[in-house]
Amino acid sequence: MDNSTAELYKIKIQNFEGPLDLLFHLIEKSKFNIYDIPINDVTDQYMEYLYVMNELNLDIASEFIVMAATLLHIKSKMLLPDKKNVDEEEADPREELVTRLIQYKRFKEYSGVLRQKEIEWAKVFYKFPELIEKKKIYDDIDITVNELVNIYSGIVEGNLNKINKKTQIKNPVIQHEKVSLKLKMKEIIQNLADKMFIAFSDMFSKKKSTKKEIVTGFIAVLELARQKKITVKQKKQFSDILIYNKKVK
Amino acid sequence: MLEIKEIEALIEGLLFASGDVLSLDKIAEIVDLDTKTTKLILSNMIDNLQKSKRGTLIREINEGYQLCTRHEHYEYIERLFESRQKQGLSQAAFETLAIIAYNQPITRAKIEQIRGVNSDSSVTRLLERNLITYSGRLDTPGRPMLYATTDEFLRCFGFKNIKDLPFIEMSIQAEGEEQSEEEYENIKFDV
Amino acid sequence: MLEIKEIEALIEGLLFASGDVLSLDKIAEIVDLDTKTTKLILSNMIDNLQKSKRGTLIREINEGYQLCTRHEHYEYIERLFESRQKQGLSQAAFETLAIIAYNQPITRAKIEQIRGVNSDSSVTRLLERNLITYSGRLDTPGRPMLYATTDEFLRCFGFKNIKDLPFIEMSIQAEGEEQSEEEYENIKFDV
Repeated sequence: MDNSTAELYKIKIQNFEGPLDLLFHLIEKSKFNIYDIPINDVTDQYMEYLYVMNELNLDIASEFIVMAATLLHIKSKMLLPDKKNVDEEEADPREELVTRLIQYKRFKEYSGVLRQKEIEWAKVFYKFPELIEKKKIYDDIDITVNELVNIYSGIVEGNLNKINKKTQIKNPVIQHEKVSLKLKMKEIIQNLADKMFIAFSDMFSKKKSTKKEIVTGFIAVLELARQKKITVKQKKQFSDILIYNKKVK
Repeated sequence: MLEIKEIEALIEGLLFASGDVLSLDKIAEIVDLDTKTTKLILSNMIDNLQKSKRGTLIREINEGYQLCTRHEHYEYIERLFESRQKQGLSQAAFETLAIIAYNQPITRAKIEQIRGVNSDSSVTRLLERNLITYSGRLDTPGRPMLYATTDEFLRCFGFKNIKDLPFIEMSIQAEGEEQSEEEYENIKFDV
Repeated sequence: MLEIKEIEALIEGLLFASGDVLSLDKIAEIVDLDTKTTKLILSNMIDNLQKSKRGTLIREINEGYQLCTRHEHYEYIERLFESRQKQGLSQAAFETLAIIAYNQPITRAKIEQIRGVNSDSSVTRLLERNLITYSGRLDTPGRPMLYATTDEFLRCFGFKNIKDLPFIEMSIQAEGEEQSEEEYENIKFDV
């Protein structure tokens, strides 16, 4: 590496935020006029930088390559002015790039302002809201007496129709699962509210609990653990599972 | 060394940010004064806040201090913690309500039997909305809870009492034969 | 109807109990005054607290108000808390935030265009920190998402609202000698 590449190597350490950041650095370093960028010099420096990046086997973001192409394009346009428009006032091929550079620079400065503001306002403290239970206020129910009566008549009629005409026996009501996962999870959290931990075995009464309930309980524990609302410990295989309140360390 | 007014402001800031009870020792340590002086300053602050027209007071709690609101603002502040429930009642809840209204007092099991589906969540919703309430237990095995409508229910429908509920011309016995005689007596579909 | 001093005390109590930003509408509703009057009272309170030797200040945040401690007490109050580990934002995130703040609502594509690099990870980080949020979609093909800053942004950076963002008269250091007077005059960075 010669001197200039060594110097560029140092630059890359600075970790540019993108091609615009790099370009701005090159322009400022050489004290170029941003409104009259010597495109040849800047392009050369830019390409050299990419070259070193490449030599150092650094990942070059695609945006840097796109910018390189843009610079080369501008360079070629400046070398070969469009013959057709020679009389008219021709648009400077650099114009768009300059606009982008200035726009970028502006937001870089604004980001500095925000940084300052954040430091300043990090010095202010707020209070946590008071822990007062929310009181629920309900709107009046939107149903008339007649509607209520109709609903009831509907149910009664429906039940009459269900009665088997011959046997006079109503079709049996389907037994629904009484233990829902959601309820079980809620129950565990409630049980833990004022305890450090509970044992899995204590969650069920041995006589009353059905297999289904225990399985649902186990799934509830797994689900809560997954949601990081509880911590679960088991000393050894097949020993009782201890369920810890997450708030307690 | 800060001026006394500065120290008072600082202590107020400390109590505010802490939100909790702050011990006298901790306060004294932070403002860099001995506890006796700090206590004096705090006593003075308590008096001044009490006399002042200000929104907060300082309470002394067991060698510690805490900022709190004034009693007289209670009713206003309470309103901060109200949440208006936009959610109306579902068809299932209305059905359950109708069944309870016409059959009160009634057990959950009976409601389920009449509706043909589990009605636990509807019952819970109705309890939450204070349209129904517990009204004792049935004297059968398991001693199941009984539910009945509330005064809030009467108010919502503009009834004076439960006898205002319109009479339904329908005399039915919708239950199966497994139903014991005794239980039958508890089922009143017509009021 | 309460006296003005009473109302001020009540508002202070409300802000204290709430802890969070309380909307002007909510305050006005509770103190039972129109929002214009309430706003006037609050402006007055803000000024008085600022001037006073008191421990707290009132901040205005997007048509809402919040109590906070004074900057100058920072070093003392900080000692109440175990170091608040707050991970700072990267330069890339600050740039992205500035672009969003000054151009909201804005699409990812536009942000990328201004920065010249893909900014997805910065956008994600800012969303995570709740400094920006989705704010609808642009009505162009593909209907890209739009991003805008949040109230949390206003709080963290000390702004009342978006209009409060500082405007910088910036002159790009174009130090080349070719710079003409005329050109200098043309540099205006209106936001």
